[in-house]
Amino acid sequence: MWIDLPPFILLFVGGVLAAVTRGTLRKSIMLAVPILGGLNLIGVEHGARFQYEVAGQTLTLFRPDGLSLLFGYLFHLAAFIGNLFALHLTDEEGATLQHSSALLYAGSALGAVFAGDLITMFVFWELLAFTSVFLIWARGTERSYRTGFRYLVIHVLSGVLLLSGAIIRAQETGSIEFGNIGLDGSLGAWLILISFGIKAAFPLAHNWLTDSYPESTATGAVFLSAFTTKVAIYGLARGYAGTEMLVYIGAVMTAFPIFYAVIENDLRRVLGYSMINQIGFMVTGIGLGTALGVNGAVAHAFNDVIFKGLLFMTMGSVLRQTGRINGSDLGGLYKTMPWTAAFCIVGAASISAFPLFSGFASKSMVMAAALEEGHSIVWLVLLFAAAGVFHHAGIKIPFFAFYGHDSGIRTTDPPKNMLVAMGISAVLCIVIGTFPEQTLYRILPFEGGYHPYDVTHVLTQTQLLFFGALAFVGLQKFHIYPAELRSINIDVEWLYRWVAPRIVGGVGSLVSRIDGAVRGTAVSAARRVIAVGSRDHAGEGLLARTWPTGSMLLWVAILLVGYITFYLAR
Amino acid sequence: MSDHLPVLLVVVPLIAAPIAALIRSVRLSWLIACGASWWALYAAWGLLSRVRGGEVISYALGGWPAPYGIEYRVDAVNAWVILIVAAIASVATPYAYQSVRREVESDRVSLFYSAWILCLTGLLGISVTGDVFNVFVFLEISSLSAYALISLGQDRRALTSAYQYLIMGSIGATFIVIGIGLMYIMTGTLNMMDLSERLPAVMDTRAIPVAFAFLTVGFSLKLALFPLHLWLPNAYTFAPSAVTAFIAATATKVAVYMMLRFFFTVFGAAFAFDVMQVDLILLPLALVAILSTSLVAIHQQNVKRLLAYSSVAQIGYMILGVSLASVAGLTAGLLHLFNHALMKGALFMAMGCVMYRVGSVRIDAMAGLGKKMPWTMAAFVVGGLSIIGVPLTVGFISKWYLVQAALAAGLWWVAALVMVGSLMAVIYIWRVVEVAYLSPAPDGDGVAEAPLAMLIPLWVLVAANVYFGVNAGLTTEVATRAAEILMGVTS
Amino acid sequence: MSHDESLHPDRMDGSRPEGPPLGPYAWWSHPAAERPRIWDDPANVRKLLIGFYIACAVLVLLELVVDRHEYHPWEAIFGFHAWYGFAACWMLVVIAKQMRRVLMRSEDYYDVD
Amino acid sequence: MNILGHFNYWIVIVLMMMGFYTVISRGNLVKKLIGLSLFQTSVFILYISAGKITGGTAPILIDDHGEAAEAASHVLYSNPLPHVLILTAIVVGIATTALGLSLVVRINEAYGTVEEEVIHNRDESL
Repeated sequence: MWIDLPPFILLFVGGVLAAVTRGTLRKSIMLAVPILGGLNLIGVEHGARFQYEVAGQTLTLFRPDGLSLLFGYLFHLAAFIGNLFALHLTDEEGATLQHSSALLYAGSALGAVFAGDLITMFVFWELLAFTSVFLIWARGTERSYRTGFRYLVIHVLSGVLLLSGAIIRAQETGSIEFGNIGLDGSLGAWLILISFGIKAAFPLAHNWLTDSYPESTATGAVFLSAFTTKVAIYGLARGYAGTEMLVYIGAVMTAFPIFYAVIENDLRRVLGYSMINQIGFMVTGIGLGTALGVNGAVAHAFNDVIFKGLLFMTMGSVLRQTGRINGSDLGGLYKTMPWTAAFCIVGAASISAFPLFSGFASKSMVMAAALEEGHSIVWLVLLFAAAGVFHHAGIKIPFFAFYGHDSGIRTTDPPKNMLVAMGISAVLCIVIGTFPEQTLYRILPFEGGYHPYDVTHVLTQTQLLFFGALAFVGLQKFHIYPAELRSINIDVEWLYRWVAPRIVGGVGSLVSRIDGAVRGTAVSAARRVIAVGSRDHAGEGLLARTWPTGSMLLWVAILLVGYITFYLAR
Repeated sequence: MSDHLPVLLVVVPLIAAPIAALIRSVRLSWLIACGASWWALYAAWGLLSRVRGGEVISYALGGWPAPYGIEYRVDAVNAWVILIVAAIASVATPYAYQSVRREVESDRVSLFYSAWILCLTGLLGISVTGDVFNVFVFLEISSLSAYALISLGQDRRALTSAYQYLIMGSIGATFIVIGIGLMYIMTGTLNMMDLSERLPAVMDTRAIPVAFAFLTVGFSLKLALFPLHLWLPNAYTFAPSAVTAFIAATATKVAVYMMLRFFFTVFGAAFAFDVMQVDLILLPLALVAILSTSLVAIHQQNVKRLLAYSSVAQIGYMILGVSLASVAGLTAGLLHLFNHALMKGALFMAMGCVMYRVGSVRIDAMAGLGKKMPWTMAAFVVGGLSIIGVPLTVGFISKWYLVQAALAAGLWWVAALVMVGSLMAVIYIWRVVEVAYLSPAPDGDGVAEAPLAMLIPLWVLVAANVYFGVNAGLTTEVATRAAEILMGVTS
Repeated sequence: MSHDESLHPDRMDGSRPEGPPLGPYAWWSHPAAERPRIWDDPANVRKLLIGFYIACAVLVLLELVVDRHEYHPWEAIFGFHAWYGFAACWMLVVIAKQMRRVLMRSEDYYDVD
Repeated sequence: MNILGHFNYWIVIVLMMMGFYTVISRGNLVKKLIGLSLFQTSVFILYISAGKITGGTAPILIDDHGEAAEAASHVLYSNPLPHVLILTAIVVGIATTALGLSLVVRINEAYGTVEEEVIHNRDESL
């Protein structure tokens, strides 16, 4: 460590500089900032510092320890790869906006994981939403604009819940420090958990993810997939490790999205659903709360950023090169995008947890932890989900985009910087997958070794995956596999995008009708009362004339009488 | 001289006002106004630094000792309010120069500054005096000059709103005089401290609750507490921009101070809250104010009007803090008094800049202003974040203390409603931001950034919004001390 | 749901869209045409699949020779992971396909009021 | 303590209500101001009547050449303070009325009418 400084500062400075520079200078800044920031974190001393007293509470800007440092390294790495992938953007694609907000977004994520208290966390929590929404809006379509707005509303809501929870906890415990919270039945703990849950795409709160990521720019989705949900995972790991409810929530999260993923047409939305599935593994690991479980969860978060980023990069490349992303429009791209296809397969193998690929080294930790704790049903669900994820992310994505039926689209591999970014990720997937003990396991927060490569693990996992693939082949042969259709599938968002507007519309018109009726009655009643009191002016339409000023003074009179009555009655 | 600060605080602007009217030179009368407001700021700071430690300054006007003569009495509570008024005035007066040149006919400008200084005098006078009838006199000085200032707006509706404000304001002031008269009849004194000693003996009569009722309604009218706020939106909308910024940031705050002074010092918290249980009325009205006027604000097309309704909602926050009748609640209310002055001042000043360049403050006129007037709209965004209560702005500090106070009182649903109010603020601020930053600008209208003379005062307030949002030490310390004095708690 | 027939989703067997037959070297003389790629030839696909089936069989049979730990009683069942993986995926697809009946809407579902 | 014993308060209340009602009910802006003046005047009477002390003389110091101090202590004066206060309030009232009337003049110039209803219909103000 050269300079002891909260890491977000460098990224924020970089974000501002990216906004005012251009050309080579900006590109150098974008690549140099994550590298310098990441190197600066190496060998950093643990312990809270940069503490400030505000309004009787201590704000802690920088608290490096095992858990936060892992995410610190990860976010620098993700920012570097993402920036490299987005380096080619031109002004027509909103380069300045995207470059700048990506760095600010990464900085917010770093600020959140190194925050030592809930209020600082909240500030960065909201900044995460406000900096990242531009990566959606930069797409420039009407649809992306509205999606971005929904995204913003949901994340601001999550922030408000976090703040409310923090305030209530400050009230209860007198401190806003962010340590292990746990569900002790207090309202504050619940609010904070719900807030984290929204950001972590818990079931029923997951729809913002599958709604917004597919509408972001080709490069933006890479950043989006890296930071927001992982900050939530960090928060859960810090605050709610060992909360049993999370085991079951996680299990549900691994299972239900894969059904949606099978029938989804937009391939980036498929990745969104598979992302929820992967987060499910992490949430389960955190819920188990053992050293192995939490280690597995954060290790999986680390790997997920890389391989999910890689998959989003390959799909982003497809989108950029062909302008399409629906499975029904694509196919046969391996002929003209061979490198992208190869990287996609590496990413698919990693997410499917093939031995020698990164997912294997971390997903098996969570599953082993579930077994150790005796959660048989959960283990079976996870196993089901592990097979399912291979089915939709491991096979469906590469197959429908790059193989399958030839769509007739002829294009080329994307620009060099995009290929290099994908290449780095692919190499990382393989290196971490092959040598987990020399790489990833060294930075895990808790002690306790784990050896993924024994014969049993390798054999059973390979069996699971191969027979999952066999099912795919069989389903294709017998034409059972659902065709890719130009369609969407309704999800929870249906409630707020379809039902709610109609209910609000209905209630609104009902309210306005009732309101109109009540008001009409009240006005005519008042008219009659006043007309009686001023018989000599009745012909002049007294009320209509004086209503505006008169109504104010009537209020004065009413209140005066009300107060006097009230006070004299004391 | 520092011994005479309490009276000089008022006398200097009082003398400056006719001079400004007589000079008939735009620049000179403006300079006099600047001088008067800066003097007030200097004096306010002098007073505050003396009373911060807990000292109470008592100044006998004309050498007649209290309770026979008029007493000016300064403690942390009114030193705080005086500082708010003077600080806003000393930022708003420099700002007014360009804005007024554009919006007010030039032969009226020196009279405008005369009324401006008088309004300042009145507000300072209300805050500094320890004599209840003197409060009324200064109240009328500030109100009458405010009516005149509002009527100088460009739109002819400025005249009708000023007229309406005049009727409502005079009724409110007369109610206050009736309340004061009844108290005087019962006790024979007008000095606040004297009254607070003599009132308990006559508390059981019927006259005192009636006086209390008249005062409550009068103050509610003056501070625009729902549902007596109806005069405010029009007055703020059609007044010249500088006047809106000045009055919105100060007049209602001073009215809140009046209410606090009467409730807590004159009647005493025990009488007002335990016997009269005024909190039973104030709390629901404050909550309705927050929610209903925020809802109205969401639907406004004119941004000044939108901000005016938002002001009514913000007054609701202050009264909410007061109605909790605890040191924590009062601290929150007093903090918001200061903080709201900063944020509303900044927002209305930003709108004044828009008015200066665009000539309209309707939402549809804001299209593309984020690019054309970047500094102005950035200021609006920061002010808006403050209204919402985003951390690192003063708005957050107020909300934090308010929610804490509500939770401490066990009213968690009140805390939740405060949050709902914040969410509604997000919506109405967003409507403006959305149009300014996301709608394309109409072509070729050549709108440029506002002149520096307006931007600098605006950004001074914006900077204050952030500075006091990060470093809330001074504000919370003084507000807590003031709340302790009002509640009669000695620390 | 009208769209270009050449993009019909049901044709997922790797066959080329309809068009005039092209010789193996047409891509050389005829720039608009192109060199046939490896999976354009159904024979190659068949070889891949056969290799895949053999691999599956080997994986199950390996259980007979490899000493496998059992962390969970069900793992004692012969080829547990194999059939579980197969059944899971088959079920997944069948159920998901039925879900379409309830969930599927046209692409502009949310865009129209 | 009979009802007539408080007749001054009854006058105050009646005057006050008349003024208040005029402000509420009259649409003519000038008449509204007249109502407002009436309303304020009632308050003046409230104050002044409170200053009267039964049997009291005008509050002018009686000087009996040398025995002043002793004599003065036996003379019952009415309370002069309300008069002083009300002198101020009258000034305030005049200022209010004058400002209000000048506003009405300008409203008349701008709208061509002083009827509230007409103005209200013209641009939804008032």
